[in-house]
This record gives sequence, C-alpha cells and structure tokens, in this order.
Amino acid sequence: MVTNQQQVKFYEDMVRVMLWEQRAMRLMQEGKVLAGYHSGRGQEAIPVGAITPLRDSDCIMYAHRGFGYTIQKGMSMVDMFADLMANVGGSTGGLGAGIPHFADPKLGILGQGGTLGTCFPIAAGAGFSAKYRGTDEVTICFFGDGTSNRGTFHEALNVASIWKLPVIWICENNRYAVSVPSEKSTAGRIVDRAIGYGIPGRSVDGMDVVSVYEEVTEAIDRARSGEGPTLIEAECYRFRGHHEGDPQVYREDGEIDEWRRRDPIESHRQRLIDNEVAAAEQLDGLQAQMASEVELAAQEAENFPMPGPERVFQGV
Amino acid sequence: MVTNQQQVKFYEDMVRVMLWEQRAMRLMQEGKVLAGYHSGRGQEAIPVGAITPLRDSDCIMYAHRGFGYTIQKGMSMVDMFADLMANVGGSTGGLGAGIPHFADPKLGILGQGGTLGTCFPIAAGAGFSAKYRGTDEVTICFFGDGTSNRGTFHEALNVASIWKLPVIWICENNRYAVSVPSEKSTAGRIVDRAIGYGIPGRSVDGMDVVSVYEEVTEAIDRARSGEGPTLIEAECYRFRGHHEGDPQVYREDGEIDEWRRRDPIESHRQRLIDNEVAAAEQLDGLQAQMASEVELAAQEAENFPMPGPERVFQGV
Amino acid sequence: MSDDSNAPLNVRTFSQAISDALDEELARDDSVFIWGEDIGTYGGIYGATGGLFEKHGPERVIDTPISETFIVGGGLGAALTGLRPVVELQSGGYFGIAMDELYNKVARWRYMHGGKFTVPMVVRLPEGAKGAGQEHDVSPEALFLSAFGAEIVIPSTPADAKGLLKSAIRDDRPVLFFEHAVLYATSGPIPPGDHLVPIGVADIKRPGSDVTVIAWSRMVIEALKAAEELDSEGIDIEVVDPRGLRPLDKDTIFESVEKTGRVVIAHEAPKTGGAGGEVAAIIAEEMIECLEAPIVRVASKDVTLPQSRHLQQYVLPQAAQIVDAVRSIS
Amino acid sequence: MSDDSNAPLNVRTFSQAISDALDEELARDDSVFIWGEDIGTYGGIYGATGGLFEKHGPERVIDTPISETFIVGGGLGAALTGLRPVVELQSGGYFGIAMDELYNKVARWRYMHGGKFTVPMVVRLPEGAKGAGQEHDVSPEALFLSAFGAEIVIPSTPADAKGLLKSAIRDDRPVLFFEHAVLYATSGPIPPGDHLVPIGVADIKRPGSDVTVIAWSRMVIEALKAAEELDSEGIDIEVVDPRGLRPLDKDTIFESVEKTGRVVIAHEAPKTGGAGGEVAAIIAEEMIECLEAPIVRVASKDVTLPQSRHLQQYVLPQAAQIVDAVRSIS
Ligand SMILES: Cc1ncc(C[n+]2csc(CCOP(=O)(O)OP(=O)(O)O)c2C)c(N)n1
Ligand SMILES: Cc1ncc(C[n+]2csc(CCOP(=O)(O)OP(=O)(O)O)c2C)c(N)n1
Ligand SMILES: [Mg+2]
Ligand SMILES: [Mg+2]
Repeated sequence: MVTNQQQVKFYEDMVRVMLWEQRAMRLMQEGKVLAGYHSGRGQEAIPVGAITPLRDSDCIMYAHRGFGYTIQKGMSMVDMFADLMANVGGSTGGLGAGIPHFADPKLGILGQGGTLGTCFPIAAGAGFSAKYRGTDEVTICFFGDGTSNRGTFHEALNVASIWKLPVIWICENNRYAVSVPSEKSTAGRIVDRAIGYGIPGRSVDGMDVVSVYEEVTEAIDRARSGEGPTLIEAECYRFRGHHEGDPQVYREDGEIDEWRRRDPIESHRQRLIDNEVAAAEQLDGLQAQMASEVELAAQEAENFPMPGPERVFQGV
Repeated sequence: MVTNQQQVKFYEDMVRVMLWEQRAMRLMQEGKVLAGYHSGRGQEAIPVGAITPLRDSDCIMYAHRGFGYTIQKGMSMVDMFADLMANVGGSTGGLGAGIPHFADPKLGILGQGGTLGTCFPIAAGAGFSAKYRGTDEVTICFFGDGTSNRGTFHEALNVASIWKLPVIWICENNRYAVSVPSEKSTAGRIVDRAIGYGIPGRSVDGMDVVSVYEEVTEAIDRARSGEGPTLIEAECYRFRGHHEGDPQVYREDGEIDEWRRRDPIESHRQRLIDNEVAAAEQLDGLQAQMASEVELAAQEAENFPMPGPERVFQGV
Repeated sequence: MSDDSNAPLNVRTFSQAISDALDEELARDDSVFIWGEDIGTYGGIYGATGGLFEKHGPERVIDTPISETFIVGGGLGAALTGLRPVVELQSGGYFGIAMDELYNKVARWRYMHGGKFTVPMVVRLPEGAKGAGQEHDVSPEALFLSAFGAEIVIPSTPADAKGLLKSAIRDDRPVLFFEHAVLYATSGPIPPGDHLVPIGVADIKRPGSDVTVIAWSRMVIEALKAAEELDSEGIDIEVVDPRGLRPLDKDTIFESVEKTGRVVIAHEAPKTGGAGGEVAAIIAEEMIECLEAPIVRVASKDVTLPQSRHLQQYVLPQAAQIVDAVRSIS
Repeated sequence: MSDDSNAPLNVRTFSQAISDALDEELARDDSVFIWGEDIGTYGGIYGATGGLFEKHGPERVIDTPISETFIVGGGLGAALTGLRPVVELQSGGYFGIAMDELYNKVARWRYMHGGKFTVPMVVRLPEGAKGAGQEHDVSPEALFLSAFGAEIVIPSTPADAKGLLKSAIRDDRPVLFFEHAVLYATSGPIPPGDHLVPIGVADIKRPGSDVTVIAWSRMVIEALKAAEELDSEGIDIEVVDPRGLRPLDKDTIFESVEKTGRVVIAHEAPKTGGAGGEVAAIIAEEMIECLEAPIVRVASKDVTLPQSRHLQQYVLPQAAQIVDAVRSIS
C-alpha cells in the first residue's frame, strides 16, 4: 500500500518534472539552448512511479522522452539546465546539449544512447555487474514502443532472462515512434514478448503513477531476490510533438483530447483531492514551491560561462 | 496425406544428401577441399521435408549445417562439389570453398551469410519482394537454435509479421551452438517467440521427414494465401561435431546414442518397410543408385581446372 | 557545373532535388520502391521524401519500424529478387547498427556468390554535423572504402544530388549515397529533363592554377568561399569535387595535381581515419614527383564531435581552415 | 624485441601467451572477467582461453549466446559499473554486427557523457586471413581510426601479445585488441614475471638504414623474411612495428623515416581503406621534405578476399611483395 505521504510526493515529483521541462522550453525559446527536444509531457507518471522505489546504488538507462528519469533519480536540476545550455555548470562540463548525455555514476545514471536501442545490452551488462559483484542492485531500462523493434532488445532480453539478471525493462508505449503508429510497426503485443523469453510480462496504465509504482516495485522485489527480469509495458501518450516543431500530421482526430483527459498529473491530483489525501490548496502550494525551485535552478544554471576550446580535448 | 511415392522419394532425397556429404568428406580427406565443414548428418529430414513442397520460383536462405538445402532445391551436385574444390566448375566459378556461398538465382537459392543471422532480414526482404511483385512465391529461412539469438531475428520476424510476409522461419534446434547447449543460451522456448509477434508457432519432430513436410506444407499454404509467416521449431540433433575436427567435449553421456536411435534416414526406412510402402531391396537399390549419381557428380567436378588470378577481379 | 545542357534551369533545394529524383524514378520504373523511418506521411525528417507517399502510395513508399538491420538487409533481399530498393537510414549515424548488412552483405553479396546476383540497391545516408549530437553528426564514408562491391557517392549541389541519385537508382551495383544534412536547405539550378550525372566522375567546381583543393560534400561550399578570399590575395585554387569515393576519378585529380603541384584535401570527417588519408596516400604513392609541398588535410579535429554547437565551432572545418592550409603551402 | 629484461625466457605460442595474460589478470584482479562464444568448456575456437574455465570458474569465464551486440554492449554496461570486462568476438569479422556498440558506444561513452566514466574494457578480435571465408578473414582495424576514445592494439609476437594484453586489461580506456588468427600457432620467447608492454610504443623489430618498412600483425613476420632476402642484395631495411594504431607512435616512425627517406607500409587489409593510407598521409603531411621516393603500400588486393585458398594467394600480401616494393624505391 502506498502511504498518503508517498501519494503526495508523487504529485510533487510529477509537477517538478513538468515544470522543469516548461522552464527548459523557455530557455529554448530564448535561444539559450541550441538543440532539439523531445517533450515528456503526459508521460510523467512513468519515470516518477518507476524510479521512486529505486535506491541511489541502483542504475538506470534512460530514454529521450523528457527528463523525468534523471530528475527523479536525483540529478541536480542546475546541472541539467546547464547541460542543455552547454555551459560549464553541466554534468558534461559544457559538452552536452541536444539529446544530452547526462550521467552521474554515483547516482547510477548510466547515460543514454543516441542510437535508440543502445540501452538494452548496456542495461543487461549493468545487471550482470550487480550480480557479479554480489550486490542486490537492480537496473531499470526505459525505452519507447518504437525502440522495442531494435534487435538489441532481443539479444539483451534473452541474456537477462537466461542469466536471471536484475533488470526491469520498461516500455513506454505512447503509440507512436515519431510519426509511425505502433500498430503499424509492432507485431503482436510488446508485453507478450516476455512469453518468448520465459519471464513475467506486465501491462500497466502508464497514466497512473500509483499503478506504475506498484508494478515496478514488485518487479524490483523479484529482481533483488534473484528471480530475474520483468518486462513492463506502460500504456501512455505524449501530449506534444515527437520533438518541438513536429507538425504532428499523423495523429488521429480527437485522439489527443481523449488522452489529455487522463493527464497523469491532473488525474492524480483529482484523486488526492477526492480521496481527501490532500486539499487543493496544499497541492497548489507544492506546485508553487516546485516552480520556485525550478526557477532558482534555471537562474543558477544561467550564470555559468561557456567552455573554451580546450574543453573539446578533455575527457576523451 | 503423403503419397507412397512421395514417401519413397523422401528416402531417396535424404540418402542423396547423406551420400553427397560423405563424398565431400572424402574429398576433404584427400586434401582436395581446403576448408572447414559443418556436417548435416542427422538433420537430413529438415531440408528434405521442408524444401520438397517448394516450387523453383520460391526462395530459400540456407544455413551452414550440411548441404541438404541446396541439393534439395535442385542445385547441380557437380557445381557444388566443384564449389567445395574451388575450381571453375563451381556455381561461384572458383571463388567458393569453406562455408561456400553457393547460389542460384533461378532456383531461388539466395545464398548464405557467414555472419550468422544475416539470413533473417534478407529473407524478410525476399518475402516483401514476392508480395510487391504480386506473386504467391514464398521464402524459407533456415537457421539454428544458436542463431535465433541474433538481434536480426527480432527485427525480421517483427516486420514479416506486421506486413504479413510470406516467409517460413525454420529453426533447426539441434541443442547446441558449437559447444554451448541451447538451454544455457536461449531463454524460454524458441517456438514461443512466435507469440510475441502474433504469428503461428509450431514445434515439430525434426527427425521425422513426414512431420516436417506436413507442418511446412501447411505454413506454405498460409503464406501463399496471404496469411503471413510461421515460425517452426524442428527438434533435432547433429550426429557429428560442430565442424570436422571438433573434439566434442560438451556432449552429455549417452545423449548421442539416444538420438542416433532416431536417425531420420534409418527410421524413415524402417517405417517404409514396416508399412509395406517399399521393400528393403527397393530401398537398397535406390541407395546404390544415389551412390553412383553422387560418385559421377564428384568425378565430373574433379575434372575442372582451378581458376587463374584473373578470377579474383571478376564479379565484384 | 559540368553539365553541358543549355536548356533553362530550375532552382530547387537539395532536399527537393532528392525527392524529385525519387519521384521521377518511382514513376519511371515499377521495381523501384523506397522505405525508411518516417518517410511516408511524414515525408522524411529532412523533407527529402515529401509528397511521395501521397503520389506513389503506401505500397511503394513505406514506413518501417526502427529496425535498421532490416532496413538494409531487407532491402538486399528485395534487390536479390528483382526489385530496386532505395532505402533510407534516418541518420547516417546509424550506419553502425547495420554495418554488417552494409559492409559484409550489400557490398559483398554479388562477389561472395560468384557474381551471380546484381544488387541494384541504393542506401541513402544523411550525414554531417547538424546539431543532432555525437552519434548522429558523423560523416562515415571512409569506413566503406574497403567495402569493395559498393559505390560511394557524395553530392554537394542540388543538381549533382538529383543527377547522381537517378544514376544510382539505375545502377546495378549497390550505392551508398551520402547527403550532408546541412546541404538539404541549400538551393541551386537543376537542368531540366532526365538529368543524369555519371557516377565516378569528378567535377571541377572551380578551375584554378595554384593549388588543388580536393573537397566533397559541405566542404565544397567552404572551398568555394575560401577560393574567393584567396583570390583577393592572388592565390588561384582549383576546387575538385570527386562527388564520391568509389569509383574515384583519379584522372581528374592527377591532372589537377600535375598542374598545381600543391594539394589540400578537405572533408568534414575527422582527419584521422577520414578518406583524406586514402586520397593523400594515393597521391604520395603515384604522384610524389609532382609535389612541391606537403599534402595538407583540412578536417574535423580528432575527437568525437561535441554535442554542443558552441563547442562544435572549435572542431568543424570551415573556409578559414582551407584558407590557412592553402596559404601554408603557397 | 625491446624488452630489456635479462631473465630466462619462456617459449610460448601466441595463443598460450593470450591465455597466460588472461589467466594472470583474472588471478590478479577480481573485477576482471571474460565472456564470449565457446570460451568456456571449449576453451575458445583458437584455444586462446583454454583452461581458464576450469581454473577461474563459470562466474568469471562465461559462454554467451550468439549475440554480438550484447557481447560488446553488455561488456560496456559492466565496465561502467565497476568491472573490467575482456570480451571476445569469436571472429573480428563480426565487428559489423556490433559496430554501433564498438564505434559509437564503447569508444565514445566516456567523452559523450562529459568524461564522467572510465571504460576499462578490452575487446579481443581475432582477425586476418585463415581460410574461414570472406566475412571472417578480415583485418578491420582501420575502421576504428576515427573511434577516438578507443585504443587500437595489434601484437605480432607472443611476447607482445602477452605484454600488451595485460597492459590493455589494466588500462582505464577501452582497447580494441586485434589478434591475427594465423599468428596463434606461432611461438616465441616471453620474458618471465609480470611482463607488461606499454600501449602506443612502436618496436623496431629489425634495425636498418636503407628503407623503413612499417608493418604490423602478420606482416611483421613477412617483413622480417623480406629483410633477409633484401639483405643478401645489400639492402638493409628497418622493420618498424607500431604494435597498434592508437596511440600511434609517430616519434619512432618519424625517426626512422628521417634516417632512411624511403617508406614501405605493409598490412594485410586491402590497400584502399586500410590504415596504411592514414600512415602514408601523416608522413606526406609532416615529413615530405625527408622523402626521397614515393611511399609504397603493400596490402591485399582491392577485393573482398575470395573464399578459396587457391585464389587467396593472388590477393594476400607476402614477403615477396615487400621485397618488390622495397626494390622499387631503392
Ligand atoms: C537506431 C535509431 N533509429 C532511429 C532514430 C531516430 N529517432 C529518434 S526518436 C525516434 C522515435 C522513437 O520512438 P519510441 O521508441 O516509441 O519513443 P518515443 O519517441 O515515442 O518516446 C526515432 C525514430 C534513432 N535515434 N536511433
Ligand atoms: C554472428 C556470428 N557469430 C558467431 C559465428 C561462429 N559460429 C559459426 S556456427 C556457430 C554455431 C551456430 O549454432 P546454431 O545456430 O545452433 O547452428 P548449428 O551449428 O547448431 O547448426 C557459431 C557460433 C558466426 N558464424 N556468426
Ligand atoms: Mg513511442
Ligand atoms: Mg544448433
């Protein structure tokens, strides 16, 4: 059972993720970030719900859809803003922007691959490592429905299964890979691919942070106790374009409105109020608090200078 | 129902495949073939049973396990012997030997990839082509249990399924990939991977030519009538080493004897006799006839000269 | 421009030139089809397949899953069975995912199988720095120098893009066709009609007498800018655009080197491991007696391209580096 | 041999040298493990991991499925989380399958993520012509010249194999370690004890004064054979073995070129696209004033290596081609 405190925390965390993104987009509009961006609006419940049960020593391989993953795993919001602006305050010391390769080894943030599907073997390797080192650390690998069609999915899920590696495979099925609808590119149900590898497959409502949290918590327990990997398919929807600037010609009529009614943040808020877990004022207060946290982080990040040419030859 | 004539033909064809291989090994022993070889002894029922229902215009992507595939698809045995000896009589005009890349576009023999798993996307592409060109041609893709763990398997099966391509995926599960037992490298059941792609998956006794033939015939019918691909897992066993010279340290005690009792050629022969489909003498006669066919082919192939240095720059 | 046609010219962007070529070839030959990620309703992320889905239909303009080994390997299967696939990797940076298919299969299938097949297939690879990150902003053409069955074609102008792509589609050999993403928005005149540019023929983009600058892709534009600046200093460079690496038009290159005795090679890929090394080595092997100065390579710095556009300015070669290089040997 | 140790030498094959190095490093450091296809009970198809499974157990000597993207990518995941993987591709010819992992990930992960990680990982790639077919018998080292984060190491003797592999395992950078399959059976003396050879230091395998022959891998053996023949004609060649391509020991190469003024570069990969081009270009750029003759490259013919051993003789470079090349510029 999820405590009331945790329920409220979910709200706070999802709001933080949403506001961070909004602020990041303002930086883009102001021309301070010269890079493409893949909004995570609408999918906040998944990183927040899935990463909440992780420890610092657990690992994630994150996806390109928003920045909930790294925020929720505890990365400094200042670092991340600075990464986007590519100044020396960033976790990459001024190297990153675009589809940034944020990372923090101490927080188990192993990074991201710009060629989709990179994540699968690396996550399996991290899972192997946890087991080899005799720890009960787990690794979560996040990926989209489109990404699940890369061959690396197959190679990694097979190995993780046969070696019972502590990896949780979380597919965010938001129904599209850029413009291509999942049902036109992906045979069968993604969650059913678990059957072929003899591992548990779970389908979960990715718009509901509590469901995500509960399902992932179970999977983590299995992984920690040596029972191996789980494949989770979280049904969801992205509210914005694939990237900022996407003309979105491919959506079906009304589709987006239907999904917007299931906004993970709004609906969780409503549930908190309906169940009298929190009052609207309390939640508004949290939201305001998050907004100023985010604002402060952005301002702090803007103060760092841009790196000089020598940066190019560091950390090769 | 399989006619008596076809039953006898199966015997003839499997014997041909076995004898061709025996003769090829003699060429190796005589030092006339300078190349590794992966014996197909014990697995003859699969290429023979699966390829029998194909037409000339149907395609195959074949595997490295013996030469039943190309023989059964109608390639000249002379050409093949000559390919092994790398003389100008070969289908590759003196280029091939080793894991030879025999091919014959007119017979739909599309070739083989030396990096295992090459076959999957190419077969899917050939299936696409048949459909695009408005034909009812089908493609069979043969591969081993070990090969099924390549990422290309996943990419190709997914596409073939979603586009309903006329491809029959035939896994020869002979329990080993070189030294690694299938249960140590392959999670779940290979045939169950069909579930994840929403296509029919069939398990078949790969030591029984009739079962293979029947199952593949059904799959071909589905493919020709536009119902898409089928994944077939044929349980089998190789009687010789992975390659000639393999010390075979990895087999379990007694395992091989148990499987030898199910020799696809011997057991089919016994069934023909038991069911009074053919008399032992008739089958012996066929065997002798095959032996002389094969012998003639080998001798003819030996007569060709080796290519000169100019061959190297032809057909680039 | 080496085209000798005198008919009126049509100004098109590089990206339109690509889609015009595809459109015309799709219309001309039923066995031509195209597939890739988001090339259908979306029209390709660079717009290079815009309108083709609507015009030629979903059977011939096909969105694939994110499955690069299939995009390339499946194309090969289709090419071996009578079709003429033109497949797109959404970024040339994905070459590594399909490297076995590209290098070992598409390029080699014909030879490996004794020359029995033709492989009339084109792989389109958008390349070059465009702000999409380390893994995307690459120019990997040099990695295919040893993939002998495949031709390597790299246009630098809309006219070349159209004419070379049409030739590539009609070619019975596999062609790796590199399109610099920054060039998509550039525009230029295109000769009317069935405009074909032969593969393997270099183009002198600017005749000159003092220094030979061998440049391709985006660096041709930079070389032409450099030429203007150098001209004002009285240095007259010849800009040779090989328009690809295989077949490599050695004749045109050698002729120019013979004339000038001085060579600069410019490409966007990093210097080490870039194709400039191969070109320099050929000259050092076959033309050394003509050389009056070291062969200078202008290229990206030897690092993975940083994600940051700010830092990219310190890595990517521009006209200024060509100017410096030319000055250093003049 | 540049080793200065005076202790008694132990004669081992190249393949034993590899397994000795692995054995010692597995024993020395718990975080070292090895995986690959058939490296366990089978001991590796070239015997280079023989006995290690029995000695170090199934937790540290691990048979993988036929999943090359996992072999490399999974190794990276382990390297990022505290381990020191030594992974084997059963043939270097499978590089293309894991090219994205090798080129874009293993080599670049550290830099892409701002230098936050170390990637202490070794990828062993058996390479070279050995009669296993076009796709297997390749020497793809040149394709990694632009994969900047990764070191490229290529031993030619058992002593170098052992000493370089041990150094590679202790190195915090990723190392691509190429082992020519024909060398596995060669034998030679190995210094006793904890024999380490530094990465990035060339070795003069034979001093000489007339012509510099830069050769690596199997071609070192051929160059030494050529040296004997040329010696009888009064031509004294210097055989420089760079023992890898990154870091490239330019100092040793330049010193030799300065002395001789004549250069032959010999490698087994085909000439076009081989790393000889890069080495030649460096010399043509930085040392041209020292050159008294064209830089000649000795390499395989520019084709995919035929499957037939009979035809391979027309393609692969041997001592005779080095002799010819040296004569042509002497
Ligand atoms: C291997 C590879 N192919 C293609 C791309 C280009 N690309 C970036 S995001 C994307 C769509 C991904 O879809 P999905 O996995 O469903 O994630 P989503 O964007 O929907 O969150 C594509 C095709 C890439 N980055 N890597
Ligand atoms: C991509 C790739 N990895 C490894 C090999 C080396 N190899 C050749 S055959 C083989 C075993 C194949 O096992 P399986 O698919 O079960 O077929 P079988 O040999 O049992 O018929 C291996 C590992 C290869 N040729 N290609
Ligand atoms: Mg998606
Ligand atoms: Mg097998």
